[in-house]
Amino acid sequence: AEELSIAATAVPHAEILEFVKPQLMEEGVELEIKVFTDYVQPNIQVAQDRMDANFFQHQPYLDEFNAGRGTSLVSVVGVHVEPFGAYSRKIDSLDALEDGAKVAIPNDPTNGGRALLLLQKAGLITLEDSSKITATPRDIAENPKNLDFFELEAATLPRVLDQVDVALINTNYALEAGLNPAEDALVIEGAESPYVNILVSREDNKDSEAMQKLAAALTSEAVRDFINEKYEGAVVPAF
Amino acid sequence: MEDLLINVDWVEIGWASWDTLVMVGLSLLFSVLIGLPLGVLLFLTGKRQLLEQPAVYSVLSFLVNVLRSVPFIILLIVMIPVTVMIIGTSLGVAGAIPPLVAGGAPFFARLVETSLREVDRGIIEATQAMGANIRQIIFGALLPEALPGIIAAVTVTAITLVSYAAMSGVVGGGGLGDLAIRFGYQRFQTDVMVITVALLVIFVQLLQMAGDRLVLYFSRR
Amino acid sequence: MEDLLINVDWVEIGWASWDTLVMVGLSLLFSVLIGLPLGVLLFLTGKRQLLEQPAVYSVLSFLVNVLRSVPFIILLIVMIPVTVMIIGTSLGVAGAIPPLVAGGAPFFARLVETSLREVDRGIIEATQAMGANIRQIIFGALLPEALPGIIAAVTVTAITLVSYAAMSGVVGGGGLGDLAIRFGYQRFQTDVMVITVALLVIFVQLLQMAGDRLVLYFSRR
Amino acid sequence: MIEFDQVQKSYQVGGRAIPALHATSMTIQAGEVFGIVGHSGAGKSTLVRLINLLERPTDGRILIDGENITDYSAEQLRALRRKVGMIFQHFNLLSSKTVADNIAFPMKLAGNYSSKEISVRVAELLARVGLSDHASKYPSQLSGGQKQRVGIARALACRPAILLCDEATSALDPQTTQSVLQLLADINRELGLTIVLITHEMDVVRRVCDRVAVMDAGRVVEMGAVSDVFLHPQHPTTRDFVFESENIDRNEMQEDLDQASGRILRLTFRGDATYKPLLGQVARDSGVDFSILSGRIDHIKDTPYGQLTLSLVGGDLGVAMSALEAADVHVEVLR
Amino acid sequence: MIEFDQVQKSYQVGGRAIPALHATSMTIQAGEVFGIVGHSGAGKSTLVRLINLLERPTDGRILIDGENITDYSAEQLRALRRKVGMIFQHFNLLSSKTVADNIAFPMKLAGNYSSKEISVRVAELLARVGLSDHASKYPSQLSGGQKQRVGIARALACRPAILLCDEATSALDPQTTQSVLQLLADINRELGLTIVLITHEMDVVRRVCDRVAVMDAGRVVEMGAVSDVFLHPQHPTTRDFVFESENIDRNEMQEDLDQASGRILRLTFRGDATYKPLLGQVARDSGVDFSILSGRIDHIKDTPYGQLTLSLVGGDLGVAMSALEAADVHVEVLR
Ligand SMILES: Nc1ncnc2c1ncn2[C@@H]1O[C@H](COP(=O)(O)OP(=O)(O)OP(=O)(O)O)[C@@H](O)[C@H]1O
Ligand SMILES: Nc1ncnc2c1ncn2[C@@H]1O[C@H](COP(=O)(O)OP(=O)(O)OP(=O)(O)O)[C@@H](O)[C@H]1O
Ligand code: MET
Ligand SMILES: [Mg+2]
Ligand SMILES: [Mg+2]
Repeated sequence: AEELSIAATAVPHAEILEFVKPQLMEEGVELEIKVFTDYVQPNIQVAQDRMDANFFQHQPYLDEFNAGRGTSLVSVVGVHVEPFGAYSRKIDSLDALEDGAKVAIPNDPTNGGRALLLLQKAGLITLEDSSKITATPRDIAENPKNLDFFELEAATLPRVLDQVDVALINTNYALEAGLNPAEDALVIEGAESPYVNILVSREDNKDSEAMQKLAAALTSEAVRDFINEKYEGAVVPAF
Repeated sequence: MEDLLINVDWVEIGWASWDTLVMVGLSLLFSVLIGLPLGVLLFLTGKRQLLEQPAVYSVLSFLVNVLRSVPFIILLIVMIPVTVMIIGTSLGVAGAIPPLVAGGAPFFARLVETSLREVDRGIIEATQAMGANIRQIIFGALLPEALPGIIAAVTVTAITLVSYAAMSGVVGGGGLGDLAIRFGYQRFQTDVMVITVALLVIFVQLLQMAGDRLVLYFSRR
Repeated sequence: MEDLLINVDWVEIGWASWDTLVMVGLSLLFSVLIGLPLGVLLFLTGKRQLLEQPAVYSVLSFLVNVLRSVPFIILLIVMIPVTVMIIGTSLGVAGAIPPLVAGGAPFFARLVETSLREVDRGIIEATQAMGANIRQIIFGALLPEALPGIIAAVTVTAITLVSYAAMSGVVGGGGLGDLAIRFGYQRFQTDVMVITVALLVIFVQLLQMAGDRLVLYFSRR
Repeated sequence: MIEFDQVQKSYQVGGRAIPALHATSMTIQAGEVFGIVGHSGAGKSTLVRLINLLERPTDGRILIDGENITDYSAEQLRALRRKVGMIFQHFNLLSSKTVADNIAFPMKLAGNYSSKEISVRVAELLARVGLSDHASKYPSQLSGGQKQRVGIARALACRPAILLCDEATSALDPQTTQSVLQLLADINRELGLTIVLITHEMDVVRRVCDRVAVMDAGRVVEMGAVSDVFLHPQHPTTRDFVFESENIDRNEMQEDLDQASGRILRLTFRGDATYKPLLGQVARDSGVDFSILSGRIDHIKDTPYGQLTLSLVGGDLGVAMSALEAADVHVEVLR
Repeated sequence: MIEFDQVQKSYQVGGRAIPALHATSMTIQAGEVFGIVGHSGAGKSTLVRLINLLERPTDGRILIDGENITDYSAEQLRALRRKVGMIFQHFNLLSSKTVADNIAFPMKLAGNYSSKEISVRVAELLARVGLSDHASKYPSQLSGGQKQRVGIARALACRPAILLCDEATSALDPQTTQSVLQLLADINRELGLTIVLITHEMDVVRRVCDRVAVMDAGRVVEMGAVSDVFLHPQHPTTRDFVFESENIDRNEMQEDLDQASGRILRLTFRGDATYKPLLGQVARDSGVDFSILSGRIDHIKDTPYGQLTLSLVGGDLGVAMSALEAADVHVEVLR
């Protein structure tokens, strides 16, 4: 069988890949899944031809990466969205935020910007560059409520929810921490989100037979059911 | 030049330097304040030592080992409730200090234990023979005699704390290490990485040189 | 019980334990192999020592400090090209070892330097007076006399490597610490966190006990 | 008063208990200077270190002024130790403290001296041991004898009631030894200090000790007033020590004896007899010719004594011997 | 042959250079036993440690067998040191090695002994210093004198050509000292070993040294054959040493002299004169009555000597004095 090595984050990407692995085996493609905790290495591994593809990021991040690192990785297929939401244990609506309220957002480049964009969309702040996906609190132009921002690692956010007025949390972390996105989120991204997670490869192997088989497998009905069943809304199929 | 350092925001670097200084300084202070007595206790209750107490030693040693076994990131998280209890928040630079101490103190304690073991038994004996009580043996003989070793241990601990502090971003801390990771690495701003790492190197180098000088100054043997 | 440990996959835990063992074992081995000579050199070229060489000392000390100042995560990344050069891959358990050594060796070297400073000058002098060359002074007198301190340093380094190894997930390494972070921390699986941390504690405790026993065995003073 | 009641001490060596002091009972009187001599490894340091419990006896009781110190609580033991000074065989100075601070150390520990008192006392002791110029040096900058003198000054700092000296003058030249011994003797006389003094220099025993114990292989084999033990040694080890101290090399003496002609006598004078013009008179009266083969005329503490080995030729030996004995001279016929 | 050519040594103390040895020139002959005496802190250890360059001279040259060792390369220096044994004042044993391994250590360093040779030699040396039973102990388990003997055995292990002894017998009892000195004397005789020996025990000088240097405050103030220096000391420090070694406490002697009546003479006999039945004869012939106030009859190395302080009363003093001088006795009139 032909081997295909894929770099992935543990959840949900590696789990989805594990799910399609047996089927691909039957089709003559052997998946070798390598789990990373980091968002840079998977791209580098693929760009340097040490691995065939990765599955952990969304298009805006890939664009940013290609620009920043001078690589030319390409998207093969979009698979799912991990919607992003705002949560609180103190208030019921973002309008109830008081002056100087504490707001916790992720500190990694993709999620931090994404959180700020969501807050902008909710009308709480205005960014200098209203589409910059890697914005940080320093890029805020207007902050009428004088929100006090704390940047933390994404997985820590649910754990400090008690200490802040509002926290912007990836749905997967919210779910793991026992929050219910459907009920608890003050605001949440919809399925129209631009942050679709994509299978990424190099230009040269994008169209290879094995890659195409993988792309097809990832967007199959079986995977849709799997995602819906397993992640109950924390991960939303985008095909 | 301007071009080369396009991403570098010097004000931010200034703040980050200050944050590192605060985090390392305060956590070092508390690590020493807690680790020194802990190390002395470990030494004294150890096998063949003055207050040999296998039970107490085992318990202390186990506690130290637990804190040292937990990966620092996990320690950062697990400590959150404790941190909130102690200083009212687990966020930011302040929130990073208790976990840094929880990581630094047991580490320092082990190093102290090791350097106390090097103190000449004859000197301890002579002090005992003068009718010194334990407190006097500790402050009059053990600590002064082990001082160069303890200063070296402070240096090593300080530098270890610098590298721990880099992970403080997990709870919203900050500092140079965090900047290096988040901007230099995650945002591909090589210039930021180079500057922050250079500052860290300078900081560590200064720590080491100060430590070395003090060790030399207090070496009387 | 079954319910309590619902997320725990024992096979995976078994593999992670094995990975931790391999990473810590191999990186400790190389850290000692590189750090010991480095520490000896630092000691010998230091002020008021046998081969006093301010220039050499400064360079070595600076190198050690650079490696010790760089946050371990950055080290993991920066080392990638080197790692690929040395072992052909920067991935997985194997890829984690060179950065672990890069972090462990200078750390160990500092501890070795500190414990060599505790060796009685009279003994070094006596060895010199016998016409020993540097090699003989090192192997015949310095290292045997400092052995308990060096063993304690190996123990401290081993435990530090355990905690460094937890970060190896960045390059797709693994091990218990990584499991604790990925599942325990990022996926909120408290049961996995507890089990992995408990295993880490046991591992560290065993290391410490073995170290303590050896230190005691080799303490002749 | 220090009493040993069947005190035993063994050390663990490779898992086995090796006795360093066999069951020993003896008494050291308050206010006396008690010497301990014995070959290297005989157990002298062990015995002395038991007195302040630096070593705990494996068996038996040690009583000081009637109290069993082996039963003491930690606090009682510290109180005891505060009045027992100790000079160590290996000095055991604190390398991190200057000479002056080393001497001040026990006073600071005692806690009941003002810093004024301490500095006065330290200056006095420094002068006494001749180290005033070295007050601010560290031990590593001192010569061997200087280190030992710091140890001596330190042991005396708190005016102890009992002083344990483990070869306190072994690194000192004769004059410094002399002045240290004078110092000890003075304190002993003035303040009734009890001194237990290990030494291998018989001159030291002769000069300052009231009584002496001779140790051999972990046992006290002879004990008594110094003059008795010196002039009439019973145990072979004691004889060795006394002969050595008379500078008599056994082999050489034998040679000399072999070469010498006539009768060989060993005369022991004590007290006033020592300075009487006896030998000349006897030679005149009995017509005996004598040569002195070896000997010395000296003091034991304050008493003069003499011990001479003579060869006697010609004349009337009987007259000579009875004249000597009449004058209170102890006569031994060696050949 | 070891030559000091204007050798100086200062130590840095608190930034200032304090001289420990002032410019010194002297020669130690190959094959001799050279003693160094002097008060504590006089600079004896400093001087000896210059010979194998454990201390580097601040100024001047040191020549061994005509070669200036201060110019030696590291390799040459090591070669030199391999043939110079050293016994340290503070023993400096390796705490991590057993007694046997400590003694074997210099042989292992030398590298040209088989392990068979080493174990034979170690066993022989252990027996020689009486430590066969302690071969596998560690230094911390030894008594002071036992440690010193290990140091002695270690220094002899490689059969050095020069042996530097810094108070090699200071922790030893007289018999052990005696046997160690015998050992040194034997090796000196048999193998022509040059020995430089610091001691504060004048008996040691008397027994084994050919020549002796007396040091005072960083200078060699007197040097010469032992019998000359001993019997006719010139410098006050030397007198101190010699008197002390005769066990003459100056004050006590003064008292005795004050009490004694008549003339006071100090007689010095050397060689055969020592054993002649002189005193009795003189007493008979001159009618003078004499008492011996102090003194000793002994050997300096192999030569017998005697030194007596007498008080003479009555009779014909002139006759007595000329009789003594005729018999080759050196007479000093003290009063
Ligand atoms: N490392 C040093 N630093 C400063 N001064 C020193 C050092 N070593 C020795 N001295 C001083 O030099 C002088 C001579 O010391 P040295 O050790 O040669 O004396 P010594 O004759 O061997 O005395 P002792 O009989 O007491 O051993 C002493 O006054 C001593 O204090
Ligand atoms: N810690 C120890 N462990 C084992 N054996 C010991 C220990 N200390 C002393 N010994 C042994 O006990 C015996 C008596 O030792 P001690 O030190 O009392 O002798 P000492 O009479 O003081 O001799 P020296 O005159 O040589 O100092 C020696 O044979 C010694 O080897
Ligand atoms: N899985 C992430 C998300 O959708 C993508 C991170 S892009 C590096 O939020
Ligand atoms: Mg002893
Ligand atoms: Mg000396």
